[in-house]
Amino acid sequence: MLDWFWIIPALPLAGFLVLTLGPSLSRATVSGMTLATSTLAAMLSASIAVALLQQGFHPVGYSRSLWTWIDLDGFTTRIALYIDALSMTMVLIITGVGLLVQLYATEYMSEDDEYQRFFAYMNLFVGSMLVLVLADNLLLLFLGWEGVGLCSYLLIGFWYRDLLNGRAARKAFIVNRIGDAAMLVGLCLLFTELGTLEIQAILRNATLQWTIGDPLVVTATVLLLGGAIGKSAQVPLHVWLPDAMAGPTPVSALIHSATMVTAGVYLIARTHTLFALAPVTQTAIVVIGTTTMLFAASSALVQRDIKRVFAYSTISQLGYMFIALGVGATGAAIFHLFTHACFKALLFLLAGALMFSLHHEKDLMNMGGLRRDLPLLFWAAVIGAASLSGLPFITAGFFSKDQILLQAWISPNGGRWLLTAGLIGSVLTALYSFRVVFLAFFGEKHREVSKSPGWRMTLPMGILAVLSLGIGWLGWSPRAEEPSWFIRLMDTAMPVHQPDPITEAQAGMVAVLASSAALLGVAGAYLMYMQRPASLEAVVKTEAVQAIRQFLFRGWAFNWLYRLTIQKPFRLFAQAAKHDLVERAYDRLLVRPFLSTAGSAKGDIVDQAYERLLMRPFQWVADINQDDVLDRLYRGLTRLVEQAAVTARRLQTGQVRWYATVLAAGAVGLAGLAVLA
Amino acid sequence: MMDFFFYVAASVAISSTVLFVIAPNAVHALLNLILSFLAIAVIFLLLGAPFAAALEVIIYAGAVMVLFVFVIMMLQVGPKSVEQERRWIGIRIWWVPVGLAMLLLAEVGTLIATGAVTAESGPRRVGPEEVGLVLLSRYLLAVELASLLLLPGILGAYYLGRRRREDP
Amino acid sequence: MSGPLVVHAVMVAGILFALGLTGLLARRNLLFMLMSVEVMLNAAGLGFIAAGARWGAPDGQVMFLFILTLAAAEVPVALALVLQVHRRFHTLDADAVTLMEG
Amino acid sequence: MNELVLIVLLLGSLFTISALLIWVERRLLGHWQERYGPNRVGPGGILQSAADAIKLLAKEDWTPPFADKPVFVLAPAVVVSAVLLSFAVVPFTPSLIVADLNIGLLFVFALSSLSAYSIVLAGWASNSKYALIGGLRGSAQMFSYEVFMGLSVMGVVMLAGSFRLRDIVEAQQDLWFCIPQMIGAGIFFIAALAETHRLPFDIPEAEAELVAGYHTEYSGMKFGMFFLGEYLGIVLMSSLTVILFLGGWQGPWLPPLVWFWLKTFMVIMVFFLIRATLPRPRFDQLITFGWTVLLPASLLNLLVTAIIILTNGHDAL
Repeated sequence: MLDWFWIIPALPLAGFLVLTLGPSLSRATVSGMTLATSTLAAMLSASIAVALLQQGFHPVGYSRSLWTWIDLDGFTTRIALYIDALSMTMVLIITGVGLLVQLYATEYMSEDDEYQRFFAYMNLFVGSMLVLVLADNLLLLFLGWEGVGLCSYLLIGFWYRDLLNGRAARKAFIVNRIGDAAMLVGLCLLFTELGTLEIQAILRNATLQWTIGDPLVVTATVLLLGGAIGKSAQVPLHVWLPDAMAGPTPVSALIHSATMVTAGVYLIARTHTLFALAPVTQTAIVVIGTTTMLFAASSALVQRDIKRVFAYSTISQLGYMFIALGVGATGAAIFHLFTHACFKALLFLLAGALMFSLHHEKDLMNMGGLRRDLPLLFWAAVIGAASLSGLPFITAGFFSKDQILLQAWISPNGGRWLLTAGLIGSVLTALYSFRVVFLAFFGEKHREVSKSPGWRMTLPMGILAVLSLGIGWLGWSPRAEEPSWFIRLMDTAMPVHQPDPITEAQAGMVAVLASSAALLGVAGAYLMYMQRPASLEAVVKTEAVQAIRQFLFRGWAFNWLYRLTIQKPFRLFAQAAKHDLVERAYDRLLVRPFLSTAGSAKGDIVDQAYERLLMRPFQWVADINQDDVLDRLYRGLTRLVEQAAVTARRLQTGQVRWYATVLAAGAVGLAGLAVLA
Repeated sequence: MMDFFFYVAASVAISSTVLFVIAPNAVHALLNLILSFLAIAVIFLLLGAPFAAALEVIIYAGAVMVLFVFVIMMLQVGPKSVEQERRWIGIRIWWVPVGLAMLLLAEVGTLIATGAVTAESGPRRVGPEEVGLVLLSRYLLAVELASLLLLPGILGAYYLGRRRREDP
Repeated sequence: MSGPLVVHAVMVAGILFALGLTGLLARRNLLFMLMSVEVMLNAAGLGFIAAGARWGAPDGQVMFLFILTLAAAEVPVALALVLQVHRRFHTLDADAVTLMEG
Repeated sequence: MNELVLIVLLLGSLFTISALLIWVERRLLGHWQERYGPNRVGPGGILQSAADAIKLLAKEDWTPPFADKPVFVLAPAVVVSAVLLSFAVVPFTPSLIVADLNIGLLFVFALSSLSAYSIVLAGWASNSKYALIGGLRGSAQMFSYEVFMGLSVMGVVMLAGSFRLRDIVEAQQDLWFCIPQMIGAGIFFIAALAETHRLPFDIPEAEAELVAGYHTEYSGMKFGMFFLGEYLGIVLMSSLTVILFLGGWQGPWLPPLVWFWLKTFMVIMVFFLIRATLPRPRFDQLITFGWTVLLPASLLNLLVTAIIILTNGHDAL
């Protein structure tokens, strides 16, 4: 049974090939085939998970080599898959959520002209993502990594006829490239230092070869982290995710919340041993995670587009996972990833269903009062929001977030301040998630419901809702000193982690704090969006609050910041090279002020007096010693400046022959140096 | 005998390249260039590289240059462009390039004169079999990269070359 | 006299390269510039072949093959660009094809 | 010295054969199209070609004043010399071969790629519209079909393990390559038609639309050279087909040279038959057919051949 796990990624990839290379098929065939392969993949992964559980997870996992990919002197890479508790969890999430979202999409996309293309991309995505998580070596992982990046690009820009969607897709692609370039350099570094790209061998060799805090391991982990923050949309490379909502909603549910964006978390968890060797990087992860979590949660508070709320929420929840990774609680991070995949997919599917029912309406302010018309969606929203904000005991989000907060507190890398930040984030999370519920389902009705979703859309939501409530108990342990079942399972895949001892009192305190933070947030949301007391309205209307609101709405103005720090200076340089900066500065600062004062004070007495008493004698003196040394010095100086300006301008003429000449001269000069030396 | 052919081929190559550099007529320049490539192919043959010689003729002289002819025929017909070319290649324009080239030649000459380039025996023949074996073993990665380069070459040429609707 | 043949081949390569460089820098017509690049590539190939012949190693010819591939990939793209330039600017003057005012 | 004699004999017989071929083709076309061919000069009109040659030689050798003179003169010379040079590596019998190069096949391709220039240059140098269009078409056509031609014979090269034409013939001792390399042979033949721009692929000179295409402005012996080049090209392509796919000189009882020419004439007859039967496609149809059908087919052929050779060893086929 275990030997067959390579079929899991092969199924969607085969589906992709048939859908792309095959003839154009009817909608029923396309959806039937996609659902068949996804169901098969999901069933296969479930049965393999059961088989693995029965055998007990081997500490080093099971690997299976399919064939040799590249075989060169000293560089051999196999297409090999590796499965352990960590990748099994990811596979279950991908195939499970993937199946539900594809079922949902068969109805959601049913009126789209390019049905087949959509499902071809979706299949390719699922296949690539499975390759990513099952890869035995970092090169294959990188292949999957780029594959999911490509699919993300293709699917964000799926409705490419709208220019904005194309732009959003390009933005996602380019921002991800920045991170990926860093990651690629990191892979090269790891290969040159450790001589292999196989993950398990890297982890083994690294502990043998490097001590804690070795600059090389710090560099390597920072580079890997670069890739991770690009894919997982962490500050400062998060700007692509809110715009990525331009894609169809099932895509947002599957790719931009449940699976692809968690690839960064997976990567760090997978190479956790390396990160354990680099405490500096771990601190950096904590800082990045905390910043991202708070920033995104606050931005989510004021968004009007329902999908953007959830996008920022995803960024924020990923921030939680990064915090957990940073404090070394990898198991907690993966557990939150697991629960988050369920409830965030549910919320996105809900958003899609709302848009489906309301003529593609995305603006929360135009919704309202839908509780009666769409009771199913209402309950789905309540469950999703409750799980997202971590309402105590009944929701999955509570257990996973509680774990993270606890670890953040007791870990040497964290502390009280981290716990506080996490709790603030918790309050904000509850606030924005119930804001959505209250705005969309209560209050006045703004729009009529045009159609309600069918069973293919509601069934996946129902299953996800049940999961959002149920799976939390996997991470619950009756006694605080002992890790829960899920964490123990994860520890088989990542045996290096030594959890810090936890006392019953600490655990209880965090549970109480987390529950009250969530409840506080819900209460706040009720107060602000249901009651709407007059005093609050008045406060909101003040300019300062509006400015903050605007600031948050723009996502802390990161786009503006990038324009300011990257685009603008570049343009300025270009401008400066065009119209000589020095000259203009002189013009502005000296010549113009002087001219204006001179113009206004022309011909008055003072002027005449000056002319008589100062200028004429001076002129007389000047006439006498015209062209003396000083004069020449000054003239030489002006000429020097002039020449420098002219030379500097020549460097950027846009004339290719000039560039070629400079290039050739440089090359000849270098060659000359080599010859002489 | 071999030396004699070598010097003939070398002088043909150099003189036809000179003619190419100074020719005002694009097609004449191109013909000179093809002649130069053929002469270089002969040099390859004399240096014991028959495979490279055949490829030089097939790919360079046969395919790459045909593309050039094609484009020249599409763009530059008539004596007007020749006139313009004459105006562009006045005496003044040559100083810097020739100076740089001379400097480069001086460097090569220095290298040869100081004995950095030596050969105690003549050229040794290397047949296509050996080239193939090395190409597909030691340079396999480079071959893959080259194939990766060719694909964007095709796509790029197709994308750039097609006539778009908004074009005049 | 058979020894220096390889050395002379290197000299020829050097001269051809210098000629190509001259053409590249001196000609204003984009087509001529591209053809000069081809001359330079060829000269480099000749250098490789000569070196390979001197050592009796196939690596020289392998490098020449890569140069060939490079040229085959570069020329169509470059020529397509030339066509586009001609469509947009109605000239092949390399000096005219600039939007900068430097 | 022996080789010199061989070269002279070869040149003489090639010119004679091409001249005869012109007569044969016209007679056959007449026969197939139910009309008389040339039947006035000599018995059955056999001396028609000689008469034509005298006529061409006696005509004024006129160069249009608007033409680019050196290129105009060069163009017809290129095609004839390229084709004639190619015959140097053709093995008529195991011993009757001018130069037994180990890159023989590549040599032929190199020269045939050069012969493309004659059309392009003729079209350009004539400095007239029809000639230019003919030249552009010709260059695109020959350039494209060169690719498929080269790819289609690589299967043969793989099976024989050599570029030397004599080795290729000898490798067909037991089985002609037209059986295992069926697809390759088909593509090669189509490409050969396009390379010699014979009907139905005579698009560069399509008389219905382009007057006479690239040689519109040519007359006298310069035109004669194009004409001769075309027929020499047919002979060359037919003998290559025979060498690569039909076992060359091999055959029972008869001497090798006879077998070689017998097979070659059979292939030439197919050339003529195709001319008599098929209509001319449009230019874009020709190019699209090449790049979308022939290219994938030849690549696939190559791939399958390589896989079979790799799995079964060299003697599998």
